[in-house]
Amino acid sequence: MNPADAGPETRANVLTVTDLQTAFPTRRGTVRAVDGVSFDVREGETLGLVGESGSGKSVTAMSILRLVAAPGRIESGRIELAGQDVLALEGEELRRVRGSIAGMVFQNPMTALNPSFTVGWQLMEALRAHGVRDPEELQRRVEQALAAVGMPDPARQLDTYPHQMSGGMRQRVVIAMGMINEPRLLIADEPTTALDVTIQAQVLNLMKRLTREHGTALLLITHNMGVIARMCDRVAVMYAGEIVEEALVRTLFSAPKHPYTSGLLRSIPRADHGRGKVPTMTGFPPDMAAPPSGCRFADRCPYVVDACLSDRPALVEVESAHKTRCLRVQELGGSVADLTVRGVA
Amino acid sequence: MTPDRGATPTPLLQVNDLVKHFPVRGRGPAQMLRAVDGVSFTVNAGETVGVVGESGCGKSTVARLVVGLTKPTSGSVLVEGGDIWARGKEGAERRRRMQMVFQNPTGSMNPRRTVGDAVAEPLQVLRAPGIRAKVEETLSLVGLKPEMADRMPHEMSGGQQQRAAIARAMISNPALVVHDESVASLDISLQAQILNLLVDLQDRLGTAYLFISHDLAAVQAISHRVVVMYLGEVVESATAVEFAARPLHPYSVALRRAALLPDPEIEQSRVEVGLTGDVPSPLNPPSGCRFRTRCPYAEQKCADEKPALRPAQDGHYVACHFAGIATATTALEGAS
Amino acid sequence: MIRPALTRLASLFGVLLVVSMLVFFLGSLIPGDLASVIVGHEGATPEQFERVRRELGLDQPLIVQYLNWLGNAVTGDFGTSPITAREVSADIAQQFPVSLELALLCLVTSTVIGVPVGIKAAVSNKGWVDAAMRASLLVMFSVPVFVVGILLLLFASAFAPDLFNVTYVPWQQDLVGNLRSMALPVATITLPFAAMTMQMTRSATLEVLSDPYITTARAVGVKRRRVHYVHALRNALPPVVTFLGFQFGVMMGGLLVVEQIFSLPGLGRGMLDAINNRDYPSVTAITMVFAAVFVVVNAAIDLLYPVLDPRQRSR
Amino acid sequence: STPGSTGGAADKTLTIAETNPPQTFDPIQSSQIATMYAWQHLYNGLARVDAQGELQPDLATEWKASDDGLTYDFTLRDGVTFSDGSPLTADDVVFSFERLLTKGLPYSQSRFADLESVKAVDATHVQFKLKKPNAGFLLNVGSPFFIGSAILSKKFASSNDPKTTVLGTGPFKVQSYTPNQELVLVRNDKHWNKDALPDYGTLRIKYMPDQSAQVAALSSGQVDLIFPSAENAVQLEKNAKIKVESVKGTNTMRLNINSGRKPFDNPDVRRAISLSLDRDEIVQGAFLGKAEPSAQIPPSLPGALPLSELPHQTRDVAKAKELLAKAGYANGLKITLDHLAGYATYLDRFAQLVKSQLAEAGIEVVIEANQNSVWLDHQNNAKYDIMDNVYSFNGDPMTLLSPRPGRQGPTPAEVTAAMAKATAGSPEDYRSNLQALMKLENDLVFPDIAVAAPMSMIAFGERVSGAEPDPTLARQFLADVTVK
Amino acid sequence: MNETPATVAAPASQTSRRPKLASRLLRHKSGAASLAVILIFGVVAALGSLIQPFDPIAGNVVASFSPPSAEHWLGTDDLGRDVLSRVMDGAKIALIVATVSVGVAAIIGLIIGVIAGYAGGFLDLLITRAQDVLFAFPTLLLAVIVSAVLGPGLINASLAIALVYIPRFGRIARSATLQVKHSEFLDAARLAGVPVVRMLLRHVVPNVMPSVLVLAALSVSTAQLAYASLAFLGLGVSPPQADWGSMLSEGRNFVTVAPWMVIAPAAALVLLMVAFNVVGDAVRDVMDPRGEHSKGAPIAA
Ligand SMILES: Nc1ncnc2c1ncn2[C@@H]1O[C@H](COP(=O)(O)OP(=O)(O)OP(=O)(O)O)[C@@H](O)[C@H]1O
Ligand SMILES: Nc1ncnc2c1ncn2[C@@H]1O[C@H](COP(=O)(O)OP(=O)(O)OP(=O)(O)O)[C@@H](O)[C@H]1O
Ligand SMILES: [Mg+2]
Ligand SMILES: [Mg+2]
Repeated sequence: MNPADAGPETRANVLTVTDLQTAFPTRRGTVRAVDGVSFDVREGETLGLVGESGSGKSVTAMSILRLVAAPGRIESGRIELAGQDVLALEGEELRRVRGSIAGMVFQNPMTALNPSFTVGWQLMEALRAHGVRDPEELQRRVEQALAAVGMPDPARQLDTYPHQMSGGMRQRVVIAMGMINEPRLLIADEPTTALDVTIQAQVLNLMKRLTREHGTALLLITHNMGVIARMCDRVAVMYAGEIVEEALVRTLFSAPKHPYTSGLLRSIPRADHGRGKVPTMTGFPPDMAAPPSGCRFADRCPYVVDACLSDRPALVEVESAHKTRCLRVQELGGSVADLTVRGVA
Repeated sequence: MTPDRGATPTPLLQVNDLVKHFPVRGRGPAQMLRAVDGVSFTVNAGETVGVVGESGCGKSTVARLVVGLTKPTSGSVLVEGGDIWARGKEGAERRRRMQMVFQNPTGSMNPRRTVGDAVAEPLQVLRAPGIRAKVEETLSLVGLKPEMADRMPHEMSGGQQQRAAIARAMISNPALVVHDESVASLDISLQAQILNLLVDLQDRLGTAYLFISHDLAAVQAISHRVVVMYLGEVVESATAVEFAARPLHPYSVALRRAALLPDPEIEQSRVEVGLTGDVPSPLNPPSGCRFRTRCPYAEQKCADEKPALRPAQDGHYVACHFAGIATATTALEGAS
Repeated sequence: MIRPALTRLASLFGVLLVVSMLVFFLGSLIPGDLASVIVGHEGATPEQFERVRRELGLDQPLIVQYLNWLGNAVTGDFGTSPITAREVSADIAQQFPVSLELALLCLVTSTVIGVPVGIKAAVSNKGWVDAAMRASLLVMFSVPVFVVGILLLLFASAFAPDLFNVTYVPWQQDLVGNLRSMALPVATITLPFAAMTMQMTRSATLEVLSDPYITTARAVGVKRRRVHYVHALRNALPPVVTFLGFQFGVMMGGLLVVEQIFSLPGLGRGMLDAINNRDYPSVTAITMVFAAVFVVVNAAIDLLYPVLDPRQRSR
Repeated sequence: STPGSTGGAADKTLTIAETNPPQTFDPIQSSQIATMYAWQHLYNGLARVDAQGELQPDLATEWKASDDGLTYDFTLRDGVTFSDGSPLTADDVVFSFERLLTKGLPYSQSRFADLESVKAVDATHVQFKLKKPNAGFLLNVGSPFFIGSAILSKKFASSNDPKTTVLGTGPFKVQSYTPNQELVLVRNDKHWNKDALPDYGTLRIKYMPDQSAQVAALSSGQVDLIFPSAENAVQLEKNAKIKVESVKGTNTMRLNINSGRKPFDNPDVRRAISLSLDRDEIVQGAFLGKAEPSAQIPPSLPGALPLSELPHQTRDVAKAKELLAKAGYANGLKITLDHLAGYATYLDRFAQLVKSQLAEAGIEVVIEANQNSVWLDHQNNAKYDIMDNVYSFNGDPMTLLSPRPGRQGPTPAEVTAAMAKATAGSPEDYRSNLQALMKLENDLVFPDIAVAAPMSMIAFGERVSGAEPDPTLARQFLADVTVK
Repeated sequence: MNETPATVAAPASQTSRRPKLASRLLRHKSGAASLAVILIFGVVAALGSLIQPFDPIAGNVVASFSPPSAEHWLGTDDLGRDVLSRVMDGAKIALIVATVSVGVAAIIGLIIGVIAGYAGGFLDLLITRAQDVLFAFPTLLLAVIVSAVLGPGLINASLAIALVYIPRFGRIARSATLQVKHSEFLDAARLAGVPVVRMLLRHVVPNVMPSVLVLAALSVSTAQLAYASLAFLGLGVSPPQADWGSMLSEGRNFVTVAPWMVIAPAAALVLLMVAFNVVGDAVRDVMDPRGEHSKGAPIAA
């Protein structure tokens, strides 16, 4: 039976992240880029991760495969990937997890590929890392993977170097590399940013097929709300190193409970906005080296009260499958979506 | 072609039949990669022209040609009627009036110099006074804290780098800024902020933009006119309003159709649409209409005869033998 | 395709030609006189001097001497040494293989040691083993070769007299004997050269290690070693290879001290003798050999560049 | 040595190390002593001067000078053959000397400057004619280094280049030569004197430019015998397995003075320099004690005079200062020492000692270290103040006393006269005439200041016995060495 | 409803400007320590005879080869001179050789290498070939010729070494330049209208410096040895003043009799050379944009 057919509740968790903290020591002090993040992704499910630029989405993604570069460190928390405690894995065990249990697609296709090797070699390398040796099989699977991401003339591309490709083509190669070992979890960090919409559609379809047919779990990081809308089952919203809201995708779009989420959704450009008239939030996220002690969104929040400045809200489940991190969530009622936001007429 | 010639006698930027071929050496004999193959358009002062198109269709190459980072194989780029490759000071002066925000923010910052230095660079060259203050002001404009000036590029997230790059391009009040996917890596709230900012600056300073993006929504949120490219050629050119209402080229329609809406209700029930077929290689583009290999409406004529870019309506140009055969409405019907 | 190769070839010969002119005209600036060397350190009348100079052709204008030399050189005739009366080319034919073998062996051993240690030093920010390895290589590097060489000789003669051979044995004659005669010289210079290679590799590797594609490789589960030795090294190679190339050049020309200490009849010693005796035909010819080696190695590196860095291929 | 009639076992090899390889095998084409070491194994002369300065028969069994001292008749030894078996004839001798007179280097020719002609009287008799009498003529014929006096085969040398190929009458013949590397000699079993043949079959000479490497080679047993420097001798003396033998040597270390330059044209300045030198300290410092103070004719040679009898050979700084003041240099003097760099470590130390010793007399010395070719150039063109130099003994002691015209100032008339007297005088008076010349030169401090005579040393391992170094540093003794 | 962020007030600044290279270097532990070592040698060289216990060139042959003692801390040499004083005296030569030869070569090499790499075309060809000629010349011969032309002496010998070393720096600088030549940040600077000279100084040179620095640090050592061999040929300082290389080549003849004659100068040489190399590495590290924690892999933004 196809795992995707099972109800969401009965599906097993592929990834469980509990209270993850990742920090970077810097001259200015320790930057807690990820500060107590918990979420899970189930088989065949797509979890979207959205949020402010710099809110820690990429670092979260990197932490899952323990790819955070020194001096960055995972300070605490627990990452369980297909039943394995990732933070307890050592050397070879960890390596085997990478790519085969969880694949990764990086944000920046221009630099994510090695300029000295052909695309074909690099894709084969990903297979070789997990024991595929037969040259014919390598060739076949790489061509398959490239074809799957809509690469024109896959056989020819094998001998192409990354610099000879356009950004979109490179991005597809990167995606192919993340998926080539048929991982149970695919972490995609803005996989379609460099693609035009027609290719984006192909890539998204491909990923969707993966989750449906192979039960691959997908952690999708993107800024594109359209992509979220199309792809995700659930969405987690990050702000300043924390998850501030987590809900089923429809709920999130129709009834966001956190003021940040609501502000974010309203910033989506729409035809009726007119040139240069997109509503936006004021202000900027806090300095992560010295985050405020209270709610981190407090200084930008239209609903801020004194308590917000001193008490740090917890992520609470306000409705079934809907968590939010706001002190005033009960008080503000069901949704903040229609409320007037400070500064926006 | 110069759609707006009547409005302004000399447009700010005039691109005439621009061609850029790259020789590529692979196995076998050397081949020519036709990255840009006869592109013409104009940008008026204070105007935003959006460029959309397939990835790899030559948008970035056009951008580099426009700002004078790459020399064209043939064709010309004129600023206020003067060639940017004119000899001596003249050409240099013309090139200086244009700035660019690169597609890849990480690569466009010197890893060994602070962000502030990078942003200040265009001013330092002009030896303008009060550079530091201006840098901090510009950084705040794009939503970066002034202290960020002292950071190294690698200490910032992709979005932060992108904003710094925008600040650098804007700081010397250029006449034209080419944005190559300049908001792609920003979250939407920032994107909106930046887009608003760009419009605001344009209103105040009269800066013109060549805005390259995959994001149709963003393009429409900022552009006056839109140019659609496919495989090194312009296939459609229209005002933004017109383009939003009635894209005429089948490829433009496909683009519109593939654009995702921020609405799970619609999107999750959307049948899988999008173009089929492979993107042809610019090394060996198809005969006739280059889009025909993926066009659902292609006929024999499309293979035999190359459609010229011709006016369909006032200010709306399209290169298709059967312009208007596909419409956005049919596309949307298909989507729902 | 053919044109660049031809211009390349032409410029190589250009370099050789300029070198030959320089050595001829600058060489004459060195104080000291071949005639004096031949005459020796006891009385000679001016007439006798003149005779010697005339016999050597030293009385002709330099330009004539040069053109004569050039005319002969293009036919492969580099003349005979006025000191030994031996054919210069025969001497070089004897010396060249010695220097070449020494340089090749050293290049191989120092690379085999230097590159891995350099990578190791670049990838691990802790670990006293690496620190100790680096430190000891640096220390070895700073002790002059003639001290290390002599200490090795003394130790070997006291404790392992069978492990080395004090005189050179050509490998065609006796491979084992040859290796025994090369063991100590190679050991002496391997470490200092390895130290240089290590430093260059470390620096080049550090430059690429922070590139995102390294993360990509790790993310798909490529083994750590393979990431370092294949993915990173490959990108760090261009500067390292350039460096090794000129290292090789330096070795061909600069192993004089080692050749002296270990009595290896190589080019370095030939050059020293030739300079000391103002044996101009030999000086010129050996210089041309160095220059040719250099030029060839250089061309090889240039050809290697596009192989190493695909980005340099299509431009 | 006790070789049988056919010599000892032919399969035995003696391996020695030399520092410098020979430049050429042609015995009239080099002035380099290291080159002559190679000749010594391969050639013979008509006669040979022994360690006592006495002339001994070699290829000639007897000789006779005419009364006017202008004609010398030599009788060749019977049964002498070259190493290829061809017999030695008077023609070969004539050929050899005529070749010297036409093709020899000035260095070799000048030894026979007075030789007018050579002719073969018959197959075994040769007659030399001189332009004027020369009491040193026979001694030059007997040069142990064969400077111009080696006998070549006419037939061979006319059709081969003796610079690179050899045919001689010596105890060895060349088997192979690899330049800069190794000279392999084998016993010449056709040699006329079986007693002079070694008891081993092969002599392998390795050219090892580094002295320390020679020590290592010797201690590891890869080389049987070396000629150690003083510092190596000091080190090797501590090694129980190595024997170091030394004898007083005939080489002399000197300072040449360019009397053609001011202020060295003034004998008082020259005297002051000589008086400032502390020869004992130099022996200790430069030679680590392995030398002795010496005048031009070293104490090891007959005819040497005790230094106490010679003027200006004993240090007297006060007197030196006085002489300087007299010459007008009361406030001191600054001179340059043209130092021959890279020749020997003792010479390097010597230069530094000269500097510090002269400083005490108020003479500031700047050491200019020069390579051989530059140093020679300065010397040949008299472009120096003072220079260090080493002289070797070549049979005729006159060479140790001769001024070198063109390389220094004019020769004082009294010196010229004393030289003429010695040359023209009878061979019997030669020695005492030379002594007078030496006294005169020491008084004038001209043409040079002799300082010390280093010892001749050898060091050998356990395989070697019966090795005794030659005072002249000649290598012929190697044929007498026994190898285990 | 138009709300641009133009009015954001800057929050109180809590970061100073990026600290200068020097101060970052001083915070680099091993870098600072090595800098101190070099400094000490510098002081010893500068004070010269003021702090040398004995006259480095005058000795007493009677007292030769005395082992280290309370009087002669590092013993005496073959001519009875105080080894410690001689080692101290040699520091000056070592430092001059290091700074003059490597300094001149690195600066000239950097300049011509960067120009060649950046300019490309004919200029590149010309510079590269000229360097090739220099490079193709045997080191020894070149140095001998230069010293012969300039005359012997410390500075001239150092300049001769500098000439020999120029091409290596030139090559390294050129190849590093080629690597950054096509980067987008140069494009960005070009767009900003940065004049060529400034572009080279601000953008290219800083990215070329790391390799040049490492090579420079290494060359400091080889320059010492090169100088020793020139000194051996009589082209260096006039004896009996001695550089460490010459002391070593003298001392090695006595290594079994008076090992201190080798150990003392060797230790000084090693100490100084290692210090130079560690400082070179440290400068490289602190110049690394990835900051103090330079080593290791990337951050993905
Ligand atoms: N090596 C580092 N040193 C210091 N700070 C770092 C480092 N890496 C990341 N950070 C900080 O951590 C925070 C999170 O960065 P991250 O890359 O995860 O953001 P993001 O959510 O992916 O943003 P974007 O959408 O722009 O990609 C940022 O504030 C960034 O400045
Ligand atoms: N320097 C170059 N050498 C060879 N080919 C090149 C070069 N630069 C670009 N190309 C090729 O030219 C074509 C157009 O590239 P360009 O980067 O302009 O595309 P793009 O429209 O910007 O794509 P994307 O949206 O993916 O960034 C591509 O096929 C690309 O591979
Ligand atoms: Mg990110
Ligand atoms: Mg692009």
